[in-house]
Amino acid sequence: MNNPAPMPDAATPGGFLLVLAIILPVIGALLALALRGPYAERIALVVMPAGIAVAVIITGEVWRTRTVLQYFVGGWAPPLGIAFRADGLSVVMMLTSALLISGIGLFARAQFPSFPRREARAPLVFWTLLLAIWGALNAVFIGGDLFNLYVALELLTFAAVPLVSLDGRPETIAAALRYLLFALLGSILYLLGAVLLYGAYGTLDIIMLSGRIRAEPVAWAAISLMTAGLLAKAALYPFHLWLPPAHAGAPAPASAILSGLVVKAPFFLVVRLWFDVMPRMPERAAAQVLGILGAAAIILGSVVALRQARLKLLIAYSTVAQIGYLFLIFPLAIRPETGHPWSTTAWTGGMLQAISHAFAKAAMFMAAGLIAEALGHDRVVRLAGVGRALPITVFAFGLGGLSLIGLPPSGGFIAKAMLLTAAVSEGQWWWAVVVLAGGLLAGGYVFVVLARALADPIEPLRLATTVSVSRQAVVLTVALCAVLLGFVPLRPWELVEIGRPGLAIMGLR
Amino acid sequence: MSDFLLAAAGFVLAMVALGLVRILRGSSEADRIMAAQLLGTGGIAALLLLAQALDIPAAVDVALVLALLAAFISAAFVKGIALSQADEA
Amino acid sequence: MSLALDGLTILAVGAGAFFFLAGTVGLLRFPDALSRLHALTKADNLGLGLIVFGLLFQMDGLLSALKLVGVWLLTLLAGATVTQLLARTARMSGPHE
Amino acid sequence: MSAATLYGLCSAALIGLGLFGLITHPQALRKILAFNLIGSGVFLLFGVAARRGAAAGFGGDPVPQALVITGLVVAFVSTAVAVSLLLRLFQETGRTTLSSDE
Amino acid sequence: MAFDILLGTLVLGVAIWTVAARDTFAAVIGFVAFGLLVALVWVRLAASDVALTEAALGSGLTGGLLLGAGTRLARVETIATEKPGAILGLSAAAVCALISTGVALIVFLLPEPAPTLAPQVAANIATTGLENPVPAVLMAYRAIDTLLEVIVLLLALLATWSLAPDDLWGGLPGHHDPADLDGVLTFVAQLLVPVGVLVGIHIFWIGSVAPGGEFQGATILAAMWILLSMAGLVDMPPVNRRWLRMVLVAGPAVFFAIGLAGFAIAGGFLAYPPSYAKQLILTIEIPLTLSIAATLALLVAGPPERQASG
Repeated sequence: MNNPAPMPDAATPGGFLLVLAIILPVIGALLALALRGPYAERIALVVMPAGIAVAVIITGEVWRTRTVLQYFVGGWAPPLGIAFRADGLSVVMMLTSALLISGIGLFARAQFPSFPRREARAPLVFWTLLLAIWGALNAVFIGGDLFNLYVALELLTFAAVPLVSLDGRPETIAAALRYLLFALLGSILYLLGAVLLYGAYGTLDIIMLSGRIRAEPVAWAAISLMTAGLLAKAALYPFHLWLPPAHAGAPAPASAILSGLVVKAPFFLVVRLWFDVMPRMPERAAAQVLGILGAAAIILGSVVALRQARLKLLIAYSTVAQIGYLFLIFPLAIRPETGHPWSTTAWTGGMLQAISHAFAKAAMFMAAGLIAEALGHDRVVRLAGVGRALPITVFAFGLGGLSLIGLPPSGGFIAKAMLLTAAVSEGQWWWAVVVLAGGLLAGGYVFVVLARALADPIEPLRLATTVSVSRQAVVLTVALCAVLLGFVPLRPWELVEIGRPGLAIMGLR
Repeated sequence: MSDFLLAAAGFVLAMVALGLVRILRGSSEADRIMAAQLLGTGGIAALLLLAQALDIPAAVDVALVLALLAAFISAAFVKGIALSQADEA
Repeated sequence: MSLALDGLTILAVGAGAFFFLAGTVGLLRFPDALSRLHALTKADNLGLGLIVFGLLFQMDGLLSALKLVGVWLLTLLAGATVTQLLARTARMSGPHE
Repeated sequence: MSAATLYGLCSAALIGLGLFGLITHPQALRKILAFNLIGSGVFLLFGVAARRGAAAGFGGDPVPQALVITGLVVAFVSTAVAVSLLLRLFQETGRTTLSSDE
Repeated sequence: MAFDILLGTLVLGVAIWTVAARDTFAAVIGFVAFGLLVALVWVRLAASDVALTEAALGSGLTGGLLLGAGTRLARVETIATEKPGAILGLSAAAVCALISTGVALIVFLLPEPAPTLAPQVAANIATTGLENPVPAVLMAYRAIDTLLEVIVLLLALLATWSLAPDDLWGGLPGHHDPADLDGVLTFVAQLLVPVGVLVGIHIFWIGSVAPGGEFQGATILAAMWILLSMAGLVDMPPVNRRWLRMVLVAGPAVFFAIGLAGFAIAGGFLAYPPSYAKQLILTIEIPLTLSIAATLALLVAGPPERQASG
């Protein structure tokens, strides 16, 4: 990737597609609210294929032209107006979201059915917010303006928080309130950083900022504050306390979205800040701090997950650990002397970890939801016999587990292998130790669950309800996506590099 | 003239600040509400004086909105007290 | 002409400011809630009223003058609402403290 | 020192003060109040940036001023949702703090 | 300058009171006072549009909301709950002092002359047909922010409603007491609401030429609706009424429609042809104001708590 792709100065021909990616789900959510009850689910089912199509076309366009897709909203160019930009990173995340949200939507149909002629609370809220989350995620992935991204983050927060307390139990309301307070603190710190950048450089546009920003106290303070805020939203250790009760308390499809996708959005913005807003600034020391927090999250999250008595809490703590891996890319990919962090194996490995964890974790939460539905509880010690009763579900859970542990064939395996390779070749062996230890611990907690589930029950298992095969099949399909990612080549992808060298070029102008 | 009005605005605000000491020494609930009331009136007076002194006509609109919402807040307050008394009864 | 108007403004605004002073002193000095309430109502109504009256001489349009008076009336209403409530609660709980 | 700088210092203090309240108060309503103080501090910084950028006949740069209006609406919305969550929690459990669950 | 020092000190004093007050109710009172003073600061910073928003929303509606919650929680909150440990308190104080100092230093380090977009706003304002620059930013240059923000408002309302028990879905929000026709509240409401509606419309209407606009106007209208409901003169509607949903969605729907029409008439999403940009913006703003007002009022009213009768 030596021929740098130039950043377009104006809107690109296919740019309007980016507008569609945001407004299609948002208009769907509005319609669901306006038309009321019975239509919410149907609207979601219509938006899903359309949304996938838009994501695929955008990906194709970015791949074909090998440049960033760009759109200026209202025809106003930055700094006065707001730009949407889709680079390789954006399209990977958009595609993942489109597929995963559709999968989760299909799974959720049985749990949140629409009744004819009457509006019920949970289905309306779930379907409307599912679409809203989709729109918000796309807005985060293609936002080119720091304040517009703040609005997108708030959109995401208010779409995500109600899902936590959807079934109305008091402990989930407490979890939702705590989640909201953390998210709000995160947003306000992010906004504080943004205003400092505007005060110093007079623009909020990411590309323009990357050209104007200098290594000086204002920039450092702003980036640190914004990063801290985003870490609180991404639940990176030590800001992880809100996550387990929130993700474990939500209904299974909601947990799948929250753990699989929603926490990836703030991570994505940290990447934007560190690699796009200040492409030439990142310093080893600061990157090491993020790496250490990530490592702490991996070890701590996994150890606590091992000790959980409830399946959903176990999976939620595993999310805390898996988020940790994402932050290893900062010390491993940042190479101030050679530049181009996006051509490293660590960069591709980190991105692959983000998307394969999304599929794997969503599958595991949905599997846990089915198990809890069938058994009427989700206590790990009383899982015996469930492997025989729900073989497809338990198999899907196991496949998801492969990705978490990092065993082949799975996206998690390739991702962790790339992180390992990077750690060794960069001479930062300590991260390799963390990756391996995290894999062993993950093996431990996945094994505990599978061993219980596959054991023979002492007394015959009595299922509370039967679970349809089609729902199990959806879970299996999602888990298989994580497995399929294990067949990608073990080297840096060109797709996730598109648009990056262009940024560096713009920065030098 | 502007200087005089600005000085008057500052004086009113200073008086309000002294009234705040009442809040800070805080004895009863009623005292605090009275002090907030004084602060509200003083703030609005200062705003009106400021509008004229600095020739910002929009500040009169701000004062108008503040006065309107002050009345709204006091109504909300009356309602809140009534509700909590109903709770206790 | 404008000098005379300025003079009236200064006089009225000055008097208004004095009432704020009086209200604050009352709030600080009077021993019981009811008499403090009395002092405060005076400051509210008269202080702001005089300031509004003084500023009226500086207005050049009917609308802006009406707005000023409107601000005063609204503040009176807010004050009266709270005062009425406080007087009731103060009487109920008696002159304590 | 200009008036804008003075209010800039004021907002810096508000941010720290609010942050302190948010961390140390166990009661959720006090946390919500503290969050609003931080918010005001951050918004005032936008106002300071706007005031410093006064040009072209405007008393301040209109862009950050417009951003504050958006921010104020979001802050209100956040407060409203947090308060309804809190009131619901209170109705269900009689609790007003978040410190001792689990 | 002396005035600014006085005002700044007052703002800080009230803020300290809000954080340090022992009981919650006192803290809420402090916060209401704080909002009022901040509105004054905005006037001093030559940001009258923001001052109006702060007066209406930041201090007014937020104050009313918190006061309502404060009185409901006051009885339990006065009982001192567990205090944070000394170590937590001290380390929190240290971290916060550090952040405050850092931000304060940055304020001094900001470049001189400050970067600004004011000249660009001024150069392009003619094509929006507006004279007041702040609404030009909100409705034209950064219209997508405003559009997404209105969606945030609706999601927040849905979040609040989602807290209702299942069997009360379709019920009515909040309390309702029949009007006490001799009571203070009825008196205040009858006197205030006509004035308030006029002021709200005025503030909205002058937005294109002078400080004001849809958010400020809508907040005042919302407050008046809440006042009528508090006085028992009108009741909030059940949350699943078709007309209510239409009112809520109308503003963003028109916004989207005109935004999409921009593809055909002005070459892009949310682009307006300069010759009738002002009319288009006004066409968006009128339903938007009503939708925002309804959303804000219902947000304050809270989740459904009563069964709809009949």
